[in-house]
Amino acid sequence: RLPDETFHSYRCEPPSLEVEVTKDQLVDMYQNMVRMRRMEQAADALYKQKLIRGFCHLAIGQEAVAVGMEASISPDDRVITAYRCHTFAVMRGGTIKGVIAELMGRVDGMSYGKGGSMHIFTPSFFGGNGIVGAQVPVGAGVALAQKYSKKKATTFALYGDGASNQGQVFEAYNMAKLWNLPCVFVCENNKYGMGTPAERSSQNTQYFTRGDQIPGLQDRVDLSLTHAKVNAMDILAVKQATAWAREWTLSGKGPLVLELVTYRYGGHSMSDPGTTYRTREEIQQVRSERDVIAGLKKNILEWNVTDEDSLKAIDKAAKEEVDAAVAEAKQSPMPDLKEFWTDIYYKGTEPPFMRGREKEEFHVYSPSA
Amino acid sequence: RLPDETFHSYRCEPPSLEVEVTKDQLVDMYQNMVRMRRMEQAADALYKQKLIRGFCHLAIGQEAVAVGMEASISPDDRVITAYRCHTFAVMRGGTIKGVIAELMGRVDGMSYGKGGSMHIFTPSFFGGNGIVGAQVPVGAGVALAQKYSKKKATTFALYGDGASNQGQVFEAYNMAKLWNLPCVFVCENNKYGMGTPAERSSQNTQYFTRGDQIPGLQDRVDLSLTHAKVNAMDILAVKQATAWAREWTLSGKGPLVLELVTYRYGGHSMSDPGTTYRTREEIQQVRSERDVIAGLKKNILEWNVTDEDSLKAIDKAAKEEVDAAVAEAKQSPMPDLKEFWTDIYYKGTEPPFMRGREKEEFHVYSPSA
Amino acid sequence: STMTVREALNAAMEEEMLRDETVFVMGEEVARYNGAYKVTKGLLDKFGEDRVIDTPITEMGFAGMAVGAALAGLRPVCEFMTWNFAMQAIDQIVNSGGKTYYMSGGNVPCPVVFRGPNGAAAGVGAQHSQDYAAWYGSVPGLKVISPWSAADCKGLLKSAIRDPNVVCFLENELLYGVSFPMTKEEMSEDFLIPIGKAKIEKEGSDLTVVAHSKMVTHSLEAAEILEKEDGIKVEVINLRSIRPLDIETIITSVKKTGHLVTVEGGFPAFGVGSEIIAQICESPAFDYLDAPPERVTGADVPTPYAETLESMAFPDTPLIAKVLKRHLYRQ
Amino acid sequence: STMTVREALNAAMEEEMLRDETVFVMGEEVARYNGAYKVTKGLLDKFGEDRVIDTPITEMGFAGMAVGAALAGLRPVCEFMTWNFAMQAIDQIVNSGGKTYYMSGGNVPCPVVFRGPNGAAAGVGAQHSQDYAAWYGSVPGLKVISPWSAADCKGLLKSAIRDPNVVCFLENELLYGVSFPMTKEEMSEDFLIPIGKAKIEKEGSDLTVVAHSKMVTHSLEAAEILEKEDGIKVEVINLRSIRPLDIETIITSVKKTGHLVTVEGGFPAFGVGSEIIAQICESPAFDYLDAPPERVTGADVPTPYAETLESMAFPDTPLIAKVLKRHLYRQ
Ligand SMILES: Cc1ncc(C[n+]2csc(CCOP(=O)(O)OP(=O)(O)O)c2C)c(N)n1
Ligand SMILES: Cc1ncc(C[n+]2csc(CCOP(=O)(O)OP(=O)(O)O)c2C)c(N)n1
Ligand SMILES: [Mg+2]
Ligand SMILES: [Mg+2]
Repeated sequence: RLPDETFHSYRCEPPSLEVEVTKDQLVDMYQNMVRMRRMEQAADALYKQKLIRGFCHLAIGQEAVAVGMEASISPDDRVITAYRCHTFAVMRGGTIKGVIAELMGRVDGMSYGKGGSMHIFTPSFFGGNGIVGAQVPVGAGVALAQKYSKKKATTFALYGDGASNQGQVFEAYNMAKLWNLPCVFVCENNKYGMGTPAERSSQNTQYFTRGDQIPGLQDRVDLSLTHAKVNAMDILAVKQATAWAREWTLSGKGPLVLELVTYRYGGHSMSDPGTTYRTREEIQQVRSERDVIAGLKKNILEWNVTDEDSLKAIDKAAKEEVDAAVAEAKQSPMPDLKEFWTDIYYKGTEPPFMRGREKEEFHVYSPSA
Repeated sequence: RLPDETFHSYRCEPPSLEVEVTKDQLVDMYQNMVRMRRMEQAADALYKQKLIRGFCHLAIGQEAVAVGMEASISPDDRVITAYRCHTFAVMRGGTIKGVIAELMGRVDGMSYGKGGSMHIFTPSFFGGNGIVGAQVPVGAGVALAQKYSKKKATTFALYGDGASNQGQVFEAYNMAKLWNLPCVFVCENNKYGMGTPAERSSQNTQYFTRGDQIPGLQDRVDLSLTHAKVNAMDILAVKQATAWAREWTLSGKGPLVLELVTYRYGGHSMSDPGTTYRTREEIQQVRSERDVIAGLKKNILEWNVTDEDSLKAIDKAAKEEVDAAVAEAKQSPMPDLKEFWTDIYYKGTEPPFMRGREKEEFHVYSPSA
Repeated sequence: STMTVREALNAAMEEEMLRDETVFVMGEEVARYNGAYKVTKGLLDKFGEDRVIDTPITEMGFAGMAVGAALAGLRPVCEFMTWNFAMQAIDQIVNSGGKTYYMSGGNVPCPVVFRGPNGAAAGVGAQHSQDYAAWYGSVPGLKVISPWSAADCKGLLKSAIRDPNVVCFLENELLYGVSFPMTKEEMSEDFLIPIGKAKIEKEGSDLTVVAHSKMVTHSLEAAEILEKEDGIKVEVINLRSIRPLDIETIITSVKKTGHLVTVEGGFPAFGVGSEIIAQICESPAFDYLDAPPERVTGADVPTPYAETLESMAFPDTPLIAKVLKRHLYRQ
Repeated sequence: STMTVREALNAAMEEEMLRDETVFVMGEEVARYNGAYKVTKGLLDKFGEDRVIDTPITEMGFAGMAVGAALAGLRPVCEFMTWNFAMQAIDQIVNSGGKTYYMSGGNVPCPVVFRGPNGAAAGVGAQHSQDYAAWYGSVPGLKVISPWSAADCKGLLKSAIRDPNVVCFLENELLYGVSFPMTKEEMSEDFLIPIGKAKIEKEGSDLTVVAHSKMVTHSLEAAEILEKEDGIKVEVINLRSIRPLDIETIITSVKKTGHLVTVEGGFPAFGVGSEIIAQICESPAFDYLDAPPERVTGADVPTPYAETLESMAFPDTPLIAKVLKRHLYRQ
């Protein structure tokens, strides 16, 4: 049973606080969160070794979102998010090696090294968009396709507290509601958009209420330091809210706004220390009192799901898995230079040739079937 | 005293229903509405005579908005709207001749014939924007300038029911509220955006409630045909709401959303017959039962402000004024071809020359001081 | 038989919607109103509300949704009332649409068509008259079509809808009502024009004119004038596609004629003509030039409203004829 | 003394804010965070929250507000975190900003500066690497600046802020940290560079290279190589301004050298080089050309992430040197 204050709802009845979950599922979620954290930590290290370049946005602290959602959705459902996309890419069918290799720009990367950190896709996950807010109407369009094709499935379109102010988010809300699309708009509220705290970017920080006629649900974690109550960022709440939202949209009731309150421990990206606009104490307090992994671990042990040793074994296995993935990814070569010219246009529909940097640098496509 | 149902409010107390208004003001408003209607009717006729070309959006039926607002604002206030801008241009310091001449592309036009129907400006009126929604953030920026300069003045940014869904409107709301700008967002709800009725474009047609944390006020005119109550589109309600909104923003309480329910009798523009998406009966009913001019006239006579003959004299004078303006506008020549090259850049800051359609067609600017 | 450009576009959409259930149309006023310019007339009646969707006036949002629907496997045809309004949506077209296939390493294609009138109409002022051919044409990952005749419109829109890439289809409002002859083959539902091939509308040996959209009409008229008045044989190339740009056809023609004049309705700077001239300079055709290539373009001026001024803003037949003559007499 | 580009930009803003109370800065993270790339560092402390304004991530909205504030008489300096994000705002820049002065018949000026990094940085992928010089450069009513050195940045940004038109100021992230020498005059608060004048960074008699932004660095390096290895004297022109385009300086140079190669980092098609070549073809300089002019550009490919591939996407010094040599040996 989830704590009483878990959900706050807007224009709808909140889901039940009774979560049905098997022991296996609990262990699974624990394992996946640990794997995801390890993966992101590995990326952090590789970045510092200059094996990853450019932008790199990590989700350390936010693991309950990707993992908890996955626990309640099916492969037919679709997910889309912004640049902070590694954990989703793995949960939606990718591999840790595929993500790490992508970050290092290697051919074994999920986008063959061409996309980089922000642009990773799977058949049920549409990335990976670097433009704040852009993925939200794109996600609503995926939901439109689901409805058009009469598929029993839902699209989850994620965006941040900062992105929530983008006009196109409201445009997507409006059309999704007008047309009753099976779209769950998921505001991943990690309290900051780059260096700007939510209150300075958003006239209304109750993000679940911003869909106007669209009902909303907040999976509330009170991070304010004045509150003593340790509610934790609870992955079970994410799982429950997701299941409820999926059911809601599948039953034809139209779109929802789901706000998942969370926290990122690191900087916005690798180039942001993340400590100029918030105190170290704030980060430390969340880490020590409300960490999603520690929270689930505590529950697992309290409920006697398994014992500490098994969890340690999981931790160790995750470390090994990630280490191995990193090692393999490092073996993977950078893309062959001929790949420079592929995938600009769909294979077989290219122009006769494409120009490089000067007139004698060009690529001729062999005529297609 | 306004009828009980006049105002509906959101997150605020509605203004008093007691309107203070002098006899002169009533007659003035009547006169201005009649002048504005005459002007728009003249434009209609000139368009049919092919003396006006391209887009031309008339506000016949909506006169209470520009005239009623003007009755409560000062020259220091700023107004901005979309392409349906003729009445505002006149009320904000322009002339009927200046508008008509602009529509005919003549040098006596308020934009010297270069802007056309959609682009007319005065020192206190920023147009006249042809891109749906664009004027709303621009208006919020004008309000920002007022606050920056510590001016005791307000900006009224108008937009339609169709435009209300534009993302940039929500972006402007958000910043206006965050920064407490003296901006009144005025949704001129004429029930249709081109051929689309409000319910088909907007998940929420209570436009005054769409500013989220921004309080709102609806000047409600129930146009639904099932309602027998003749509330009229009351210019006094517009006047009262505007005065209240101005006071609100000047007192530092931040932005407001004001919804003025109104109706256009003609098509969206001259190329739209305006009868394919609504019935002739609907138009006829508004015209006969809720016409803004007829409504004010009825009040003026009931309250013995003046007699029918004086009003007839006003009607006649308005007709004569507009006829004279049209005649004068017709005398005004088309712009001199050298004006083609002016006003691309601020005088004195032009490039050395600008190119026309081929290499021998260009204009050299004389070096400036 | 004949067809107007409007009818040809309408037929192309209807045929493709009949052929492929994943094709649908969305945009402002496309359904109940039958299109602001009636290009989608009758489609709602034929295909119903699920496949002909009226959108609110939210270009960024619905263009993004069209991209999303395409990523998810449908083939949206997204109408912009005019391409001027697509400036609000250009990030979705370029960044979410045009770049995803490459960024995904070829995992996620985006088969969407964006279409609507482009460039100047008549008397609509500066904000409603811009030509976006060069902007979209500059982006690898997009295909950009600027058709002229009814047959162009039918054959190319059908190809665009079947194309698995993001296609920007730039129509011209002033051509919508113009009738063109149509062959039996062109009338057929199997008629397709390959994207990326220019068409020689009039053969000639003395001078190559490359034009697109409405400027093909004026260029052909100017060519007639030169032929009648001076016996000069102008070859008129209808570019049809802005990206890919069929430089081969232009090179071959310039090698034959030794003269190149480009004609377009957009702003001159960084325009279609500039690119063609640059590519010709970089090609073997340069050595065949008997005079420096030059451009006829829209003026470098925001479009004025007044008719007298507006007429200075865009090329017309007499202006083109004048430039062509001057061009040759310089020899 | 020396200054980095970042410091020069910062100084320009500070000086203009001191000089004119109507100048203010707005954009994402410009105030408390001191700028995503620290270009606005210290301004909040010096000028306070009213004049250094952090905005939400709503480019269309805040660009529109900057336009509105400018129409109302202020002089906003609106930072885009990068110009890639300004695609969301391009309608406001072009239609509300760039066209209003003309449409109002000169009644309503719009003195606003939009600035931020443009073009490719390193390893940031396809959506974050586009160069918008040609797009904005095509629009009459805008002025478009693409500075190179610290002095360029200081003198031109100050001029841009004082200019009563809409100015798009295209910086380059990779140059922010680069130091340049500054003369005493350039350090002065009265130092202004007139908008629209190119600068000959290196005189030469054998070949004209026209470049802008970071490509000036590479072009100068390539010129050194040619001078050292082959005794070839390359004239390198730093374009500085994209609109107005200082074609006169280029014409004079080409008349002297007989050779023209343009160098830019943006996509090739409809780009800066294309326009320069077209204008040279239309100018008297054409007859002085001893070889066909040509372009060095970014590749016509969405920017790939992997370093190996990315290095094929943009010109560097060796590539430019190679092209320049080949260009001359063709003689
Ligand atoms: C349109 C646009 N503007 C600005 C940026 C730069 N930027 C990238 S992420 C970011 C902050 C987004 O914050 P939020 O939506 O809260 O997501 P979070 O990073 O916290 O997950 C900004 C400003 C961008 N990528 N796109
Ligand atoms: C961005 C944009 N999209 C589309 C159009 C075409 N258009 C002009 S007016 C209009 C309808 C606007 O309706 P509404 O906002 O209700 O204003 P009204 O005309 O009723 O005053 C449309 C679709 C435009 N000018 N700009
Ligand atoms: Mg955030
Ligand atoms: Mg309306």
